[in-house]
Amino acid sequence: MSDHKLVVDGQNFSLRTGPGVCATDGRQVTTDIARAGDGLYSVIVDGRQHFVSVSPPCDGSLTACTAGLTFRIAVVDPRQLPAAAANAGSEGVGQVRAPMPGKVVAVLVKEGQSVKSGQGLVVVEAMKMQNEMRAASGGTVASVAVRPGDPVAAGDILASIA
Amino acid sequence: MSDHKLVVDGQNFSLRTGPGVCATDGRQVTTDIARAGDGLYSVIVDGRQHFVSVSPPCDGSLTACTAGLTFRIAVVDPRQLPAAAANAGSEGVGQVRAPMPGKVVAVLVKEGQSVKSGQGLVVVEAMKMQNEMRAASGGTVASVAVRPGDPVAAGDILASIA
Amino acid sequence: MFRKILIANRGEIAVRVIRACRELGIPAVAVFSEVDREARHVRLSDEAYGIGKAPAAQSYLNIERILDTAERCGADAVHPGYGFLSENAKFAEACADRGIKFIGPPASAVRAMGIKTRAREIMSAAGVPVVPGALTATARPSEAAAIAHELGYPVMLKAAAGGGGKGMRLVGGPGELAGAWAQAREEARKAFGDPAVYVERAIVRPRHVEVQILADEYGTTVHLGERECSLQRRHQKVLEESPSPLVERRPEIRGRLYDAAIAAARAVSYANAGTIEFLMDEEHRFYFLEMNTRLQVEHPVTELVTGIDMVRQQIRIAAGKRLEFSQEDVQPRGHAIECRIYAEDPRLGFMPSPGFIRRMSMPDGPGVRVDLGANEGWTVPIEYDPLIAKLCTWAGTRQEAIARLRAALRETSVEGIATTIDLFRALVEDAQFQAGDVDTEFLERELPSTLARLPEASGSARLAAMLACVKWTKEQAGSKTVRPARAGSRWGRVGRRSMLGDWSRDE
Amino acid sequence: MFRKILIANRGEIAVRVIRACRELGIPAVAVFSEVDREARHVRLSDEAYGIGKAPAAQSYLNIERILDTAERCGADAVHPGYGFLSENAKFAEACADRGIKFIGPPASAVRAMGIKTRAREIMSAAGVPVVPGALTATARPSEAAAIAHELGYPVMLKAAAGGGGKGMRLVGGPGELAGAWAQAREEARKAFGDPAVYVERAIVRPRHVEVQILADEYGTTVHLGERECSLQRRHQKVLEESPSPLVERRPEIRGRLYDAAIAAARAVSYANAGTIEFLMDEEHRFYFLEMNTRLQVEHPVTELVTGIDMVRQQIRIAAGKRLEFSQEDVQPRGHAIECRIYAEDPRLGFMPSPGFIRRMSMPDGPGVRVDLGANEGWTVPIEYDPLIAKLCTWAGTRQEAIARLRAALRETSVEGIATTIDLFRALVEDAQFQAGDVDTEFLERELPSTLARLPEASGSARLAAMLACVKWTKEQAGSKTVRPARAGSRWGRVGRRSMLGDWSRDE
Repeated sequence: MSDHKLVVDGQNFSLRTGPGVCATDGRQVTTDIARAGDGLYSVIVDGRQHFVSVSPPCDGSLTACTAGLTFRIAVVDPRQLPAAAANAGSEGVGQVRAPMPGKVVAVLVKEGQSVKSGQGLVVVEAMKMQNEMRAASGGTVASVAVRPGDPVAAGDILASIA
Repeated sequence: MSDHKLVVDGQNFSLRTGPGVCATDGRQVTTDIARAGDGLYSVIVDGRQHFVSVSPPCDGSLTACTAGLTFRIAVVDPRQLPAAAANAGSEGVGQVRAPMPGKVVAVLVKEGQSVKSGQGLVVVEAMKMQNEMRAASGGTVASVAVRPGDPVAAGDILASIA
Repeated sequence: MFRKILIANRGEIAVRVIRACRELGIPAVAVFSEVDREARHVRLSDEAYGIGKAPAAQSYLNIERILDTAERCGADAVHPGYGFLSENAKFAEACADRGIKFIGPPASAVRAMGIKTRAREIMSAAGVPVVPGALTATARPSEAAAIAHELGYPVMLKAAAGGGGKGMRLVGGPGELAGAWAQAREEARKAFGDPAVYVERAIVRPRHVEVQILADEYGTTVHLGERECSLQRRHQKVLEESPSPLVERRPEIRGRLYDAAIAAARAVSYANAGTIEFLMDEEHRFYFLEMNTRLQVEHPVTELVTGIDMVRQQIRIAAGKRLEFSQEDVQPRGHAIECRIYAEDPRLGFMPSPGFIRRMSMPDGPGVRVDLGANEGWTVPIEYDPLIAKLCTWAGTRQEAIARLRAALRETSVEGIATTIDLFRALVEDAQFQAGDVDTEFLERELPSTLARLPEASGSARLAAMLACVKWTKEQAGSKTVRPARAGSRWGRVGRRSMLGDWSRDE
Repeated sequence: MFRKILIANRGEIAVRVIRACRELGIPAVAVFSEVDREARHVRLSDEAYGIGKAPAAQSYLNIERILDTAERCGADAVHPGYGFLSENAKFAEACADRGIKFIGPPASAVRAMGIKTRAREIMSAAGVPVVPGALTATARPSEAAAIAHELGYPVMLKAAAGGGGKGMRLVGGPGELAGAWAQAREEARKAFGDPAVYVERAIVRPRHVEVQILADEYGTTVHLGERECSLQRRHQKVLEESPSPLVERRPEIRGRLYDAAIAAARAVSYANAGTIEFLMDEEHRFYFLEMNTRLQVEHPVTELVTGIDMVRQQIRIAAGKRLEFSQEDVQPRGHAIECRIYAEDPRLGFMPSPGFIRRMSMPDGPGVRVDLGANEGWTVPIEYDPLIAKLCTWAGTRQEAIARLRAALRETSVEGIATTIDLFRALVEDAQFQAGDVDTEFLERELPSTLARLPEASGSARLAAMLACVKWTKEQAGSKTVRPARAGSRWGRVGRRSMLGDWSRDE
């Protein structure tokens, strides 16, 4: 048997798995998992079949789709628990990231400039729409990571507020 | 520039390829090939784009599909030309192979038995249909490679006629 | 309405029924054999349960196992689809015994229509024209010879318990009769456990025209127009359309055809969906062939022209609802054609071609309906029937529906296994098909010349294909191993072979 | 008929036009920018040629390059689709100069309808009701204030050259006018190179109802019924249906609506396909909004209920053919709904979500029409509009069409990028949508509570998802590298952000 901690859509779950069985919430059920392609699994839980498609992680979470439902699932490696927790706490506080791939069309602030909560920092264009990325809280611009014309990928840091 | 011999649907072609160009039938055209996935290619010939899907070889030939058309193409490696030719000549003469995956339901002949052209040798069942594999020419059954109940894959030898 | 419906079938028809259930707000339960665990009907169901090993007798035909599963998951109705248990009166009765509703006609109607000689008697009594010949099976060859002599050759010998082309023999003259009679009996005995055979006049170059009916459990019976299914191989349909091009040209037939169909259904107190099949001879006389007491593979063409969802109606009727429309509300519009995409190689006499589907693309867009029963990356099993998808087109006229079909076929591809797609590509170019002028023997008679009508490749496309293959070969040389195709070679070298057995009865 | 047609567009609408060409037996030529080389419209075309770099100005808006390509490949007609050059009178004229037929209305009609104030004048003169307000632009804020005072607040400022929500400002009272007037002018100047702005009364909670018309080049004009498109975000449509649920409830409006549409088309000597858009106020009075002088994104719902292939008709009309049917032949049947599947995240204020499509599945079967503009394994470019597919359902009634849509959405998935699929899943559960009781502001007003209506997961499905993720993680630990998702994270952490600019005019 092996134990797993998972975070499913923000909720914590403990899961114990063994050959042909698993237990969660104190309830044990029979299971059978077959691989059906790259990231595709046929999972039988108590005789009932589920077809699940798993996508590679973004921000540490997997995306699992089954029967028109989408779950965000983080499988927490027990050996990395403290690190993961620390990371989760530190991330994103003062960093403004690109939510989608696009192109920087304007940088509205300079390093060292003080900004208010909600103030526009960088404008990113994608699919003919311009999106203003704003400060989540007031502070001082610690760094600006992009210049107008730069292409950005989803998750790239645009600026940091200290 | 490199030279290639190809057999397309039974017809021989010579093809000379170089960076951005190719020549066949004495006519040179500009080309550009981009990979668009596993076995998928965007091929631009004289400015015109073709989307081609290439499947792994069966019996030495690739299957290439484009715009609703299917080509069987063998790319002949010049170093292996004599061998390939010899192989092509020897293949299939007295061998009876399974044309599709299935299950052997009956073997109608024995080793050493003399058979006439068209005589039934082995019955293979697939998709609820029974198919009798017959001798292409008369002769003696040199060997029978299967027994009733055996599963067979496409291309497996069922029997040989000498 | 039902709490939950179990679908005792697989493939595209199971998917079709799942959709109808879901639209009615009823959870749909799929069942699957070991080789179907990743099948499309399983993926699209609300719940799915394994019911046994790959051979159908151990899974999809296992009545006990299926009904146990239905009870366990709380299903109060079962939809049988077509084939498998759909025309099995015992299954209908077993459902009733367990208090589970069988979504189909009463067992009595299934049984009456299952025995061909009995069906002929009932139809004859109801005034529905049957093919001239005996109403009962003949016990001796001399009796058969006497009937044949009276009818005039050619005659057809048919299994009394039969269907699906089994135990059937065409007899051209008196000299062939005794041998054919013995063969037909033996085939019928093997296939149905009953050697009984009867004699009919053989219809030369017949056309297959059928009428779809729907009847509720209160005696209201309506028809949904006719379909023509003359394009067949091995007595199995390959392409169907509605309306029939023949009936369109001879509209005076239509009323009589519909009246005969309604009379046939009433004669067996029919309820739910059913089809009365007719043969039409060269003088456009029609004769009762058989009644299919279930949903047909080709029901989509009727749905496309009438706008009526037949599976929804089946479920409503089984739930004891009255028909929600009258005959006058059935107003067909335009023309629809269905192509059955089989995993078979038309170039090798429709040899089965199960195996791994490496890549697949199906058309979409206006006037196109696809009922897909397979997936890319899935292996078509060797155990079941070879129908992997149905491609239908609809348009205002037959000519436009054919043009649309030609365009849709250009976008249709299945790589890894052989299919009938190329056959349809050739058919849409065939002048006789375009003229709507085909009989049930057309396809086997004209196949080689039809296939020769496949569109020619342009030099530019061929050159692009060659360049892609050179590129692919270079890439493979760079990597370590060359994996051959996984299964289903259409190019396997074979000696001459022929079809021996044949399809079991599922259309 | 034409020898060859070049389609000056991309995505699903280019695919749609390719199909119509092919059904008419006309070769269809696709063009593509550098990032679209592997796009679906390129794959499905008969011929395809590159026309430049990714930014539209260097490819899909490059008139010279497009017409050079048409000449080079022998195309004698161009179909502009929607967006890009479809409502560009200069393009229509450039086509004419080169002897290439522009498949659309006369340049004069495009021009007349392109200037909103001019269109209002023409409509007013033709007796078509327009929103009360000025017919001409106001040069000074004081003039605007006087008009607003006379109309009564709230009023709407609109760009004279405008469309697509740009240069538009809602003004609640006199104090806001001067500021809004300056902003609207600046936005109009930037977007259209023309700062002219005019004043209209603001319609409160308006519904968007539009009438599709078809006119041949000989003066015959017919309508194909109405569509309702009240579900919008940022003045852009998200879901459309035909017929309009409002008009269905108030059938006395219908005749006047159709008469107004026909009068509008005749007033500009319209030919080809066009749409007259109306706003409807809470008292069900309707007002001319604008005329779209091209094919609309939402034309499939009209095709589904009327059975008329609109792109086929467009091509026939442009080839100088007369309409092949009369007004009496247009007999709508049932109800159709279209969902626009955008690469946008409805949970993040419809933030764009271009990127790599890892996996995709679309529904098929009865009453479902998909117009797909993307492929699995393809990267949705950042340069163009975010429409990747249209999902339509048809059924006999609106209620059944919604049930079918719910079932179809269950089978619809796009993995790798965020899409509006979940929004539609929530919408079909929304009581107001089900009642057909929504206005153009509904979606932005009710989005959070609508999204909260997404169906809940069962414990069994969640457990299966967890087990699959544990399995996936183990498999990855076994292999060497873990590749992150390629692009298009919907989970990227962002500060608060808002939409700044907006869509350029393509619906």
